Amino acid sequence: MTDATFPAAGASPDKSSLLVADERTRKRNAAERRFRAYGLGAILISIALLVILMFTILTGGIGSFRQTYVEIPVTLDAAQLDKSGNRDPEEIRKVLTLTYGKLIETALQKAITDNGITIDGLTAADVSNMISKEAPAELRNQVLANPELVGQTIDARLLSNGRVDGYYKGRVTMETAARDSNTSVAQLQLADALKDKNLLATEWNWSFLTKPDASDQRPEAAGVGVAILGSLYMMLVVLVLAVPIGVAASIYLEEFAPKNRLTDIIEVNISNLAAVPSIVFGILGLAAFINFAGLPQSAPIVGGLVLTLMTLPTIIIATRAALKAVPPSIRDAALGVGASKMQSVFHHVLPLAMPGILTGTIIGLAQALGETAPLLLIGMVAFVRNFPGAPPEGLFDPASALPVQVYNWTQRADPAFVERASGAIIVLLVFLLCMNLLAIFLRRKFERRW
Amino acid sequence: RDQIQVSGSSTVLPYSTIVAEAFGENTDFPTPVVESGGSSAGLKKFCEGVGENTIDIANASRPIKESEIEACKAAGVTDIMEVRIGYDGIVFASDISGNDFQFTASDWFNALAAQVVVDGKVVANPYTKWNQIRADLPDQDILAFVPGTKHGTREVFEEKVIHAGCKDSGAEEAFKAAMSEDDADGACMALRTDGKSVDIDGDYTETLARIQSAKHGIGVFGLSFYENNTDKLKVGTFAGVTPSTESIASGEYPVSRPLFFYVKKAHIGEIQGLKEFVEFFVSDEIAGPDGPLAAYGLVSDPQLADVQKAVADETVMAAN
Amino acid sequence: MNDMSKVERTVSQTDIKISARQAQVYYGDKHAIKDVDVDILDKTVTAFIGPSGCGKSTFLRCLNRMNDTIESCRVEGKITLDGEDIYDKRVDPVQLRAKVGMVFQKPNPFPKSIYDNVSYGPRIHGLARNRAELDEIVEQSLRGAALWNEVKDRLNEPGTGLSGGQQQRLCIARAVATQPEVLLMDEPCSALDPIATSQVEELIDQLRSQFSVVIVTHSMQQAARVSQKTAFFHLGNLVEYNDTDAIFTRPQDPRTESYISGRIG
Amino acid sequence: MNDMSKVERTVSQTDIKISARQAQVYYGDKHAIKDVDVDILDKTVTAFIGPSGCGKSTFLRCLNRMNDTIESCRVEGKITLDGEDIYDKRVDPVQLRAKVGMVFQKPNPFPKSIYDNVSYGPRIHGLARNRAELDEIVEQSLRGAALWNEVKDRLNEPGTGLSGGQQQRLCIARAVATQPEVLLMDEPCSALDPIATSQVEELIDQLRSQFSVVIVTHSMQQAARVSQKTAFFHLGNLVEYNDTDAIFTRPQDPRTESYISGRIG
Amino acid sequence: MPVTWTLLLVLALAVAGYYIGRSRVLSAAGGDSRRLHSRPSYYGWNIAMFTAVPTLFLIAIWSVLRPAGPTVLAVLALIVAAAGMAFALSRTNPDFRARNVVETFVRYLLILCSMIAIATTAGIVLSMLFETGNFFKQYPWQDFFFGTTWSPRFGGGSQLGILPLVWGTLYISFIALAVSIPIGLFAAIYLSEYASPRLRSWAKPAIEILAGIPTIVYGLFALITVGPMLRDYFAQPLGLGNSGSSVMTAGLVMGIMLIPFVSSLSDDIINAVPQSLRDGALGLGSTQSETVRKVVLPAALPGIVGAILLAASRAIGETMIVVLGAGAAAQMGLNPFEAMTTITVKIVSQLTGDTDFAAPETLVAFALGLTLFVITLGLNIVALYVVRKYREQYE
Ligand SMILES: Nc1ncnc2c1ncn2[C@@H]1O[C@H](COP(=O)(O)OP(=O)(O)OP(=O)(O)O)[C@@H](O)[C@H]1O
Ligand SMILES: Nc1ncnc2c1ncn2[C@@H]1O[C@H](COP(=O)(O)OP(=O)(O)OP(=O)(O)O)[C@@H](O)[C@H]1O
Ligand SMILES: [Mg+2]
Ligand SMILES: [Mg+2]
Repeated sequence: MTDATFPAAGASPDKSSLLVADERTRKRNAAERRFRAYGLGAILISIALLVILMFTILTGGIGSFRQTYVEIPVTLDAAQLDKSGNRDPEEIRKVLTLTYGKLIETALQKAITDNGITIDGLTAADVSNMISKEAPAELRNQVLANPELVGQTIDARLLSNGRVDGYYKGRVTMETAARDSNTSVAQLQLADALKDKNLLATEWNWSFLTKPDASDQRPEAAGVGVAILGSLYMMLVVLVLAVPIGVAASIYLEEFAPKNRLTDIIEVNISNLAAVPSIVFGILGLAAFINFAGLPQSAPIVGGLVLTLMTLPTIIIATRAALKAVPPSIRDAALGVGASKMQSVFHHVLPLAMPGILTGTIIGLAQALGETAPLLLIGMVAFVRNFPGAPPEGLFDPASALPVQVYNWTQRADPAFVERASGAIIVLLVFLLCMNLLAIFLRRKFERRW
Repeated sequence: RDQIQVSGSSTVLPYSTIVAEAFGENTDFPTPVVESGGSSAGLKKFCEGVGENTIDIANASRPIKESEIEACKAAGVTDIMEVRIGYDGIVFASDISGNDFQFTASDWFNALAAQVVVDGKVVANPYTKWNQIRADLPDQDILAFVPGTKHGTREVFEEKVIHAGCKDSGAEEAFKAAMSEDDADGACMALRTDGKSVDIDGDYTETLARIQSAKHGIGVFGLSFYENNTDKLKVGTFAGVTPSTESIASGEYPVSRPLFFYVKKAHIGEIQGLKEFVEFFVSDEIAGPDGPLAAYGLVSDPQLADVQKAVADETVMAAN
Repeated sequence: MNDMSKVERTVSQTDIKISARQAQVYYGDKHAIKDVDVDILDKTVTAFIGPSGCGKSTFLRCLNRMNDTIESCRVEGKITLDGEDIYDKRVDPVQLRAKVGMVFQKPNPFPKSIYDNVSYGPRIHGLARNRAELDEIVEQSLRGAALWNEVKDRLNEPGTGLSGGQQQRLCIARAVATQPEVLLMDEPCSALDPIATSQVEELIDQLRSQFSVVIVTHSMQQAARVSQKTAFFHLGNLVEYNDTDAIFTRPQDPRTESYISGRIG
Repeated sequence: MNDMSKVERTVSQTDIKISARQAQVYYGDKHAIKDVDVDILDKTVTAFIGPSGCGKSTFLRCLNRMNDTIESCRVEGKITLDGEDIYDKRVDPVQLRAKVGMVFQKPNPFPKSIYDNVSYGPRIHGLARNRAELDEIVEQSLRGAALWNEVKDRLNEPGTGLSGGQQQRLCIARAVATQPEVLLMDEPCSALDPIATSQVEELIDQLRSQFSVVIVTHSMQQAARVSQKTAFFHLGNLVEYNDTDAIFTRPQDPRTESYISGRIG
Repeated sequence: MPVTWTLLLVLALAVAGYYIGRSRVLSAAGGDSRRLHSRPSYYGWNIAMFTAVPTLFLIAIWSVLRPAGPTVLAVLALIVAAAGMAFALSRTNPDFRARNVVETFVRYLLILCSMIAIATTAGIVLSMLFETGNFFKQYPWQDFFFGTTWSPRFGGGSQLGILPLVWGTLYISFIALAVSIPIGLFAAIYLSEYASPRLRSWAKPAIEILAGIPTIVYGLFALITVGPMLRDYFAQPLGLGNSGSSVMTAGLVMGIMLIPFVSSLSDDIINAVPQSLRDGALGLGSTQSETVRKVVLPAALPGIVGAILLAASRAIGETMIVVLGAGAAAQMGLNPFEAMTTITVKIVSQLTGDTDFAAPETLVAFALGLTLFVITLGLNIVALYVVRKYREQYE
């Protein structure tokens, strides 16, 4: 081996200065800078796009967290609400919202005259339209909850109609109102007059978060309460099922399964499942969970199961990649001190793979949270007014979901729903952030290089 | 299960939700759950069988088909009540700042058909501007947003506008002369694919958004959608008639279609409040010309009384 | 190799801890270990020597079935521990590895704290009844591996932040802490300075009173100092196996002779 | 340490390749290298010796700024290469590392073929004009690292499938192939048998004719054999730096003395 | 409520079983855990598992099939739990190989979990096969697979050729990937190799939000902002038509959505490549970008390919962005500024439309679904093969 003569090539390494880069180094450094710039550019592009999207969402939706109310005294005329006069709740229950609507109309008329407001061209329809159709229902519920109120005059806080509300949010202007068959310039002038008298105000709107959906005629009353619960329930199911099952499946495939045809088939299968359009999972859910297993329609449990199946491939793919990336020497080290394969995986490999698993979880859950298509077929893209019960039974009650609410509202005719939809998107993103925060925190904890 | 379950057409959905909401408010029954997902999916679910796990009512923007009744029967869904709730008008509207249009069926045919007749010859549609079709139409590029082939509205549009225009303009004759009967029929309804006629698979909100980003576009809308957006849209007349609930109810404005829902009779009595809900739906206060549905744009059924009677009697569809 | 069988016969059957017969190892097509017959005695230090790449590590890894983890690796022949075939289907490799501990050639501490590195084995094997006992085991093991003084103030820092030689000693401590019956050490002192080396050798000597130790080393001196038996491998063959004295003073095989005489380190 | 300055003065300024002044290294709070002053000469082999954990690798990694990659690590003081401060902002660490090559303590072959491992450096530095030249460099480097015969038939197999010692030689070949001006070798022979060791030492000797070589070793003998200068580190301090002969025959510092006299390996 | 109670009761039993098992075996070993075959907790787990798992399965199956009331279930569940517990207890003694039993048990659970993927596939195929069969009874398969026109009609006489949809799917996905792969990969590289921990700690989650924004937002973004912009600044000046919706619009916007799929997953994988490899390359004088390109990326390749496949999968499965961005017109063309559509969109629209549910126009959705399934299966097999070929295993 003494034949090793070294070095072979050019004997005189030119003593170039470190401070002066030679031609080749300059080129390489330029390449390096370009590479780095691409990277930074990629991040900046992503962040910029995020900012743009967030900006559109926020500007479009922040309005739904404020709502315009008319606050006037309403006389709950006993003659109309309790004809028999004995305050029997059963009797009062028979009075329909129509009657309450009339009471409100009278009250508003009275408020107008009492405050000496006069507006040219104001029609009776303008006045009665001023108040949301939801207001009588709310008033009725108030009375049913407390029959003592009958006969009294109460200070009612009444939702104003969506156009008036839109007027104070810039969505409706005098010009558009002139063309709009659902409002009129006179109505908006009335609103302004009421506002001057402090009878009308735009306030923080809790009911957007707590109230259920409302029909197309009452955009001002629509809320995401049921949807939040439905999404929450579904995410619970997904979290409880998809993450453990996904991780377990990945562990088996990556660490235990013999490497053969069968595992290849499973592997291809899983990546293929990721490519299955989400609506197909809806078809499966309808066939398997509703028609075959007999679970109820529109129930978060079914939604959760379908979303679980849909997220599994994402979690499995991410987890497997993360497990693969753990160096084998770690496994050897554990086995070498007499740990079982299972112990080496659970004690050492899994913690190291955790960041990847959590990323998969974040992305999988984000996808599950925002998905509408699979819910279409299992009846969750629905109009649901009643809140589901507490889990676990509540999982079987009808509920809607946040993306469903967004989807529905963007399809409605009344433009006020566009704002609601953006509001629901904000809620959805906040929801997502809350979910992710924990995962992100954990991920940072587990992140390390070796 | 406590609540009524309704599924089906997204055209019927708004009316259905308005009624469901009012029903929930004014009765002791829970608010019915109303799904959207299309007439097809709704009827399919409807025909899945009888029992707690199946829906009670299917909304449809078209009458149920023979084949669907068969499928229903095969799954044990036999006694089906058909309830017609009113009519949906179809209107043509453009951006509020645009030109005024007075359409006729032949204008639409000539603007959108794949093949038209020029000087007695069948040619691929050469028109690019409306005023090339008829001189008193505005000088504006042709661009129409028509419902995609998934929508029931498309069927009505093809039949009552394009096909009618085919006939009116005399193109049908020319087609029949130039090709076989079947082909002529097809040619009468085939729309051009050069981008002047754009299919919309989404909803009217999408059509509206497209008009706003292409101001010279003309969209096909439902009447109720237009009525909620009169500040953004300018409606065109059709055959000289301006669309409105009145002009449609009177039959002056021709482009409309009936809306239905179907009820499983077997569920009446089993599901609480089902009968009450159906009766509530077609009652005068709700579905009548002064009710909230009409206010929202539904053309009230002139024969509402017949419908109410059929519901009260629980009349099922004739089995055949 | 004739001499080998003689040696074997002088060893009473009960003293044999591990025995290999016709052991073959393949990496895919590559035949890395060929027909190795060897008996490793209880309470004895056995040294494996031989040029780099001759198969020492490979053979060592056979003895506690660590080769199972290399996919392309295939082991044939019969290897027994206390008379039981360790490649038998019924044998639980986990139990086997608990009995036959291992220090790897490349130090591979867990990315955990130093304390956790050492206490991991005792924990999973339940060697300590309580925290105090565990602390005791950790300290003893680290002391044994001559690392205690350097790390006693930083037991909670990650084991991966240690210097090369410290990591190596950490791995020794980790293996010792599990109290195996046989300890396989693949070049345990390669990154250690003379003083640390002598301390580890002292440890090995202590361990010998209870266990059997197999050590791979490139240092002839080390083999001579710590081992009672030496096996010389060459190109996958076990060329010679004998008492260490005999190997170094009267090697039987010319290959052994030339390897030993080329001694430098 | 007084002696040190004398030695320094005898060296003409141009001969100094690397010089460190008041070099300090911290890992977080830990002060790992304290006030090290040293001049490494051109065309000379310098050995760093000292107990495990004393800071040899740490200091070595300062010389080509490999410590930049460790987040918690902070270097202070002045280190120059050919009189230029390598921690200067204008210095491109890439160019620096091309000039100051490194063999790491733990062999870290790329998960690529053996050929690709060795040809990696020449490729990125454009040392070969064509494939034939590249082949030539790869062969020469592998021969120099005494690995050629063992791998010449499997150049396309992954470098990670080699034995520990083979990997170490592969890493040496890889570093040599880039033809640096200074070669830093962190225990390059720790996993090598005596014959391979002597071949690598021969290589180092050859390299000395053109380059400067710094070698960390635990083997006093090796230091004595290959180096002309020796630096003894202890607990982060450079205790003594002198001609190798002088260090081994007349150590000035009692710590050096006791370390050397405790020699075993 | 009773089912909940049963559930809680069983879990309580399992917990109790855990402690009973532990203390039993410990006392049998005279308090010295070293005389046990396994760690005491394994004995506990053994009992807990035998108590809970079979019972949980029972409850799960029961709640689906509901053969009788919840009281019967409660009784049955308790019997099963008690039996499981008794069985496990009877085997508990210091020589019992509890760890092996527990691990075997867990192993079977793991296998079961991975079988869910298979079951899902089977379920999907089965739930579509029947209707697909119905479709092909009414519509010739040659026309479906080789037809170049897609124009469903209500009145029958539809032409349902899949080719324009396949083309649209591939074209849009290609553009989406052409956007997301470079951006995502560069972002991942920058985050894991260059970015400071602070930047990384907020930028990565921020980018992940892109994956969580509901697709309808992207759809509207495409429809209202991107579409008109591309039309006015590219398509019209270049004479490539004046369609507001185009393949390009949908592709670009979908690409944005897919960035985090590529970036976040790749970032984790790149981060997991051992530092020693980077050191090796840097020590040879390579620049950081050379290190990344030549050493780190190849080592992380399998994971990155997985991430890209996931992104591609999402691209293929996306509906909203395509509907609003690319339109609903099925056509084959090369002009990226023309409207096209994808298989998935048509699956959704045909399923949620107003057509007769037994007619080919609706049933075609199932045939489309199954065909897409087969197509992606083919692509995945190719991908697996490619990864196998180029995989570099470190250490
Ligand atoms: N990444 C790190 N983080 C924290 N401390 C470290 C790190 N690397 C090394 N150290 C500590 O710095 C000191 C010097 O380490 P170094 O690796 O330089 O020692 P060495 O002389 O090379 O030892 P050996 O001969 O064992 O390789 C040791 O105490 C070590 O524990
Ligand atoms: N995973 C593997 N795949 C393929 N070949 C391997 C693998 N591991 C080792 N080999 C080959 O098997 C032979 C024996 O390797 P082994 O690691 O047992 O050598 P060794 O005697 O321990 O050498 P060293 O002293 O250098 O560590 C070598 O030629 C090596 O290249
Ligand atoms: Mg070895
Ligand atoms: Mg070191």
